[in-house]
Amino acid sequence: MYKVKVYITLRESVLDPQGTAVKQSLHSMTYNQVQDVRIGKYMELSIEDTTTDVDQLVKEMCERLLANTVIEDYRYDIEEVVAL
Amino acid sequence: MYKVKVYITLRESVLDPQGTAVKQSLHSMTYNQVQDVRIGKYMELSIEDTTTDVDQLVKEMCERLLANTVIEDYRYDIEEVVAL
Amino acid sequence: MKFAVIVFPGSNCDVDMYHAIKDELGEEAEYVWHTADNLDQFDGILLPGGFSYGDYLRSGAIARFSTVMTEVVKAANAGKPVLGICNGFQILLEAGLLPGAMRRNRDLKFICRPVQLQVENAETAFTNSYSQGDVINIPVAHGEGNYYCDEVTLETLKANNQIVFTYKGDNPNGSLEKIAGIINQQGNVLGMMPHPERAVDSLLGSNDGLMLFQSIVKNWRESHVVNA
Amino acid sequence: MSLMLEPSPEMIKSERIFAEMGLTDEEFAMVEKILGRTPNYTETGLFSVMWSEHCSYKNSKPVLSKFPVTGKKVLQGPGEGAGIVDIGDNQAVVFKIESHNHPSAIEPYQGAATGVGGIIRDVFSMGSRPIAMLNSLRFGELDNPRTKYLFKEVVAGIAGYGNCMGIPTVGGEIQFDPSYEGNPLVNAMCVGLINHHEIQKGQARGIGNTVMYVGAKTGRDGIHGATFASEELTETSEAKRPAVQVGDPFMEKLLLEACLDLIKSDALVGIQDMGAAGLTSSSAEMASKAGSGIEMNLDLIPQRETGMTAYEMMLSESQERMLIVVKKGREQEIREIFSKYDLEAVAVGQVTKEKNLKLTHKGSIIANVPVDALAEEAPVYHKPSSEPDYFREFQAMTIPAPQISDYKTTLKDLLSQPTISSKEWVYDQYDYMVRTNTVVAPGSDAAVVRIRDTNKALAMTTDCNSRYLYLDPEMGGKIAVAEAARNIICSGAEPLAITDCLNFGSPEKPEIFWQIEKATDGMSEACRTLQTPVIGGNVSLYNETNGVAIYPTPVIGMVGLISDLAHITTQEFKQAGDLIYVIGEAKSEFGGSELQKMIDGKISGPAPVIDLAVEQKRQQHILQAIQLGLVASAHDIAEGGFAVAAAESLFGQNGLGAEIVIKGDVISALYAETQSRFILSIKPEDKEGFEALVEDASLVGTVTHDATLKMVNEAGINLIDVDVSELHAAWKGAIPCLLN
Ligand SMILES: Nc1ncnc2c1ncn2[C@@H]1O[C@H](COP(=O)(O)OP(=O)(O)O)[C@@H](O)[C@H]1O
Ligand SMILES: [Mg+2]
Repeated sequence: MYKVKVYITLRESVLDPQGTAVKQSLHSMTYNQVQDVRIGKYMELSIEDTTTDVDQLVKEMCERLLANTVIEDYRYDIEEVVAL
Repeated sequence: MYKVKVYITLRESVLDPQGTAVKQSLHSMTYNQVQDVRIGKYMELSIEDTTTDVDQLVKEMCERLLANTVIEDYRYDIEEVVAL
Repeated sequence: MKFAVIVFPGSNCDVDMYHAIKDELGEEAEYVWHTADNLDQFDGILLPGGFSYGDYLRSGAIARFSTVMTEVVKAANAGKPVLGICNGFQILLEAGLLPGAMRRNRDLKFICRPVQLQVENAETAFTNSYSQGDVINIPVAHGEGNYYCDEVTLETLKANNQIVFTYKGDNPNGSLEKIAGIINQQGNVLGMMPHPERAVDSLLGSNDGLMLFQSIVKNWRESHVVNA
Repeated sequence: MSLMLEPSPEMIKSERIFAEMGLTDEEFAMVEKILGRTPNYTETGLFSVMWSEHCSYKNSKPVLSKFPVTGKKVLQGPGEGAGIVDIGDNQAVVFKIESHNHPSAIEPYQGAATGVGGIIRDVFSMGSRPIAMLNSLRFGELDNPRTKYLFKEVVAGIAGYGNCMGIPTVGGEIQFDPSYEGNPLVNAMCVGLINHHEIQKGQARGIGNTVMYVGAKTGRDGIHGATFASEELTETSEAKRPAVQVGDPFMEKLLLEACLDLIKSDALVGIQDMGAAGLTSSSAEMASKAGSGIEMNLDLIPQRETGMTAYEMMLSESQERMLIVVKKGREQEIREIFSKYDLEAVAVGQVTKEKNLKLTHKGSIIANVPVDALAEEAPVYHKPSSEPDYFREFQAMTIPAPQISDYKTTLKDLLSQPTISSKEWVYDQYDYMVRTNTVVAPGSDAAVVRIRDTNKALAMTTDCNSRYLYLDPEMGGKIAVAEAARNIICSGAEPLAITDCLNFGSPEKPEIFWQIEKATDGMSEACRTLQTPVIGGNVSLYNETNGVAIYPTPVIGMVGLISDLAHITTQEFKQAGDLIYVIGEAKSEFGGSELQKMIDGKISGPAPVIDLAVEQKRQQHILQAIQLGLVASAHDIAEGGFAVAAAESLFGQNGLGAEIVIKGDVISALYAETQSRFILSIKPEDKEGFEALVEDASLVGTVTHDATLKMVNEAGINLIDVDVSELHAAWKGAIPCLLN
């Protein structure tokens, strides 16, 4: 069994309205130390370990579905876990 | 300067309609190895290092705004970076 | 009776609420900007629908830190009627004035359509012009109306008769136990996803929502008649 | 961050860098002549976007000049952000349609969302409150994952933006056809309401007045979007991805409210949104229209990213921005208006006497070019046109009526064609009732939005059957306008005017240019006959994928006025016992019909013929009958013919049925798409009055209690006998079923 963590972030020059709104809200809550907020997605996938090339598999899933590569970048960690 | 990464996930007991939908799409794309998908948020915050207790600060921001602890769990990593 | 219609940046059902009160109910209403720091002059507080702060992060999450929310909490504690509709309900949840939280709709799509609601508790200050079990026609329009709370909370809601409206027939958004609206234990803060303010004129399809506002006024009159 | 050094004027010329930006050799030579020197990089960029088809209409101007654009009630024709028509009581309606096709093909959610955002800004920049949105969409067949993805995301994008703004999306249309497979169409229309004295113009008047920037900060979004929109989509389009903008409807909502507060201030001189070609077009056009110039210091432009060059700032298409001109010395008042909404209004320049756009950046003058040259003097091309062979072939064909034996199954099949079937899956996602004025929601012919504090309402629709236009662009152009008017009339309104979005292939091809010419000829004639002037529109050319053009698709957006709420009419039958009438006789016309497409898998032959005089007369009669209170329901007969229209008249809350006698040739009577036809229901007591008023009306049946649709021929033989619920299920389930 693999536990995969996928991190999806907006590409650098893409506008992040959510991040901006959260930053402003933090400021109005007087957390003025916060200089920047960017908001993305975090996914946890459990994958059966019958798979031969997990890395390739996850990459493919990211490209095809999980990330919208027109505006998003992605990265991931794969961890092998022993099913209980 | 601190770079903070916040991971927000739905509590285990809470159904995740988005994760379920993504899992179903992956299956229909024949990625049947995927057994579970949970979708959360991933945030990157840049925080000025004038702050005394960053850990406390981030925790407070999570509790008050970034996560809704009725349905969400959060965790975070703090990294100190040297501004360029 | 004088109502405050609270306007957050991004509220957009404020106008509908205002007209429902002024034109259809025939009571006083005033728009109150989110920076207001006093609501003493108002007898009832209305939190309208819309997308406060774009619904960014979570719906209602940012709005609940507005200055005016301190006053809304004060008004609620003072026993004034507080009604949150749609985004207003979400704000009340985020602010902790009502228990639970909202998730995205089960089908992950925004839904806008007339639905049937069942009045589960017709003894509240918001519903006592209806009869227990009445089925009323009120529209919904939301993307996050999938109500959630933990089991303990659900038991409490049930035990105290705090579930005021449920969806009749299809569950449009996957909400727990088809919950459409809940009230606080004191009985003066109601949150609901459907839009009674859009159902006050039969020209637009239904006026089943008007009785909700009439209930509020009736109760207010009754409790103030002594002093009148 | 781009650390790349910009090419020098010499390099721009010698290495033909201008060509990459979209200028031809001749155009570059013109620029040199206008300036009396070789332009630098920024200046070349200014000309390249302003002279793109998207901004300059250089290929379409000659055809647009044919449109009738004036009328007694027209207060503002084409040329400003949106057109304006008087509706009495010192009020006017503002509307415009715009395309966002190419961005939607690349990133459907954001492409559609920012398309909606753009057209909303056009409408509120006139000073009006947006009250409704419509759209017109075209996709390939819903039989592959890519098209399904595009369809779902486009709808979600429209919903995401419009819902957040609190502007109801009340109507639209969708057609599915393989010709749009690689190049979907996303056209959005916005309708606004204004008081006469609040009408604003995008003009930079008054030497010395201050130019202010409001709204979102500028980033490197969509640089060269206008040029991108003026090119065909090819495989390399994917590589141009930086052009993708992300919409921020929350920002736009704040901007909208702030701008509507702003127009009440007499400190405001002019306002224009930053649409295609952003800062460049807004500044150059505002100055040119006023006969002035503008000077801006780009260091002052609010920027989202670091290290932006003048070129990037001027060409950025970041969304949710406006340029305003205010009276000198009154800037503080303006800042206060915006600060209520946490928005910044920043003074970035002033109006000058010299009619130039003069830009400084980091202490030096980075561009200095005549505004008229940018805004007005783009070359105009009269493209060659030639009649394609396919047209002659189609015209020569006679299309026999298809052989059909099972009328009921054919009707059910037609009702489940995605183009005909229920669009509830779509409009369920649109908040079509916010602002509580939507009297007729999506699902009838035209949407109806009441005007508060009056007894009036507006009817609105978008229409275009591009199959007819492909077979015969001139006939199809007439039909598109006529069909829009039919929908308006059927809802009880008098058509006021249209806005149009001309979606075509590449004008460089003579056969395509011929389509554009013929289609606009047909549209112009219909607009004249039906007295619906064109008050604005948009042109989207180069809609091709790998060399193959879409069907010619000039989408018509029409608005009509309902003078009394009592006149509001819907397509649904109202009561058992009412009499059913058909206006107009069916002919054996199947070219481009839904039936032909369904059976043959493609279309061929001549398009149905329309006689505009007949159309006009029938519309007049029906409207009069409605206004006299003689009509219970009205529906035009469109795709799928009479049988489909009759079934649609039964799909409602009323649980009714109908018994109908089919006269003449059965297949034509049931399925032909002969034009200028309607199905109406009338209360028995209104029979005489109605018949006396409406010529060509033929009594064909009655509305019944029993929720079945029965059709018999003149000999009394059963043609169709089916439960309405069975038809309804086929019609309602088609799109959700295809998406699963
Ligand atoms: N993209 C859309 N957005 C909103 N409403 C739509 C859309 N497409 C179709 N509708 C609505 O569905 C109904 C039927 O559309 P259509 O078949 O095009 O009608 P018609 O042929 O009478 O113009 C209309 O009320 C229309 O407004
Ligand atoms: Mg119609």
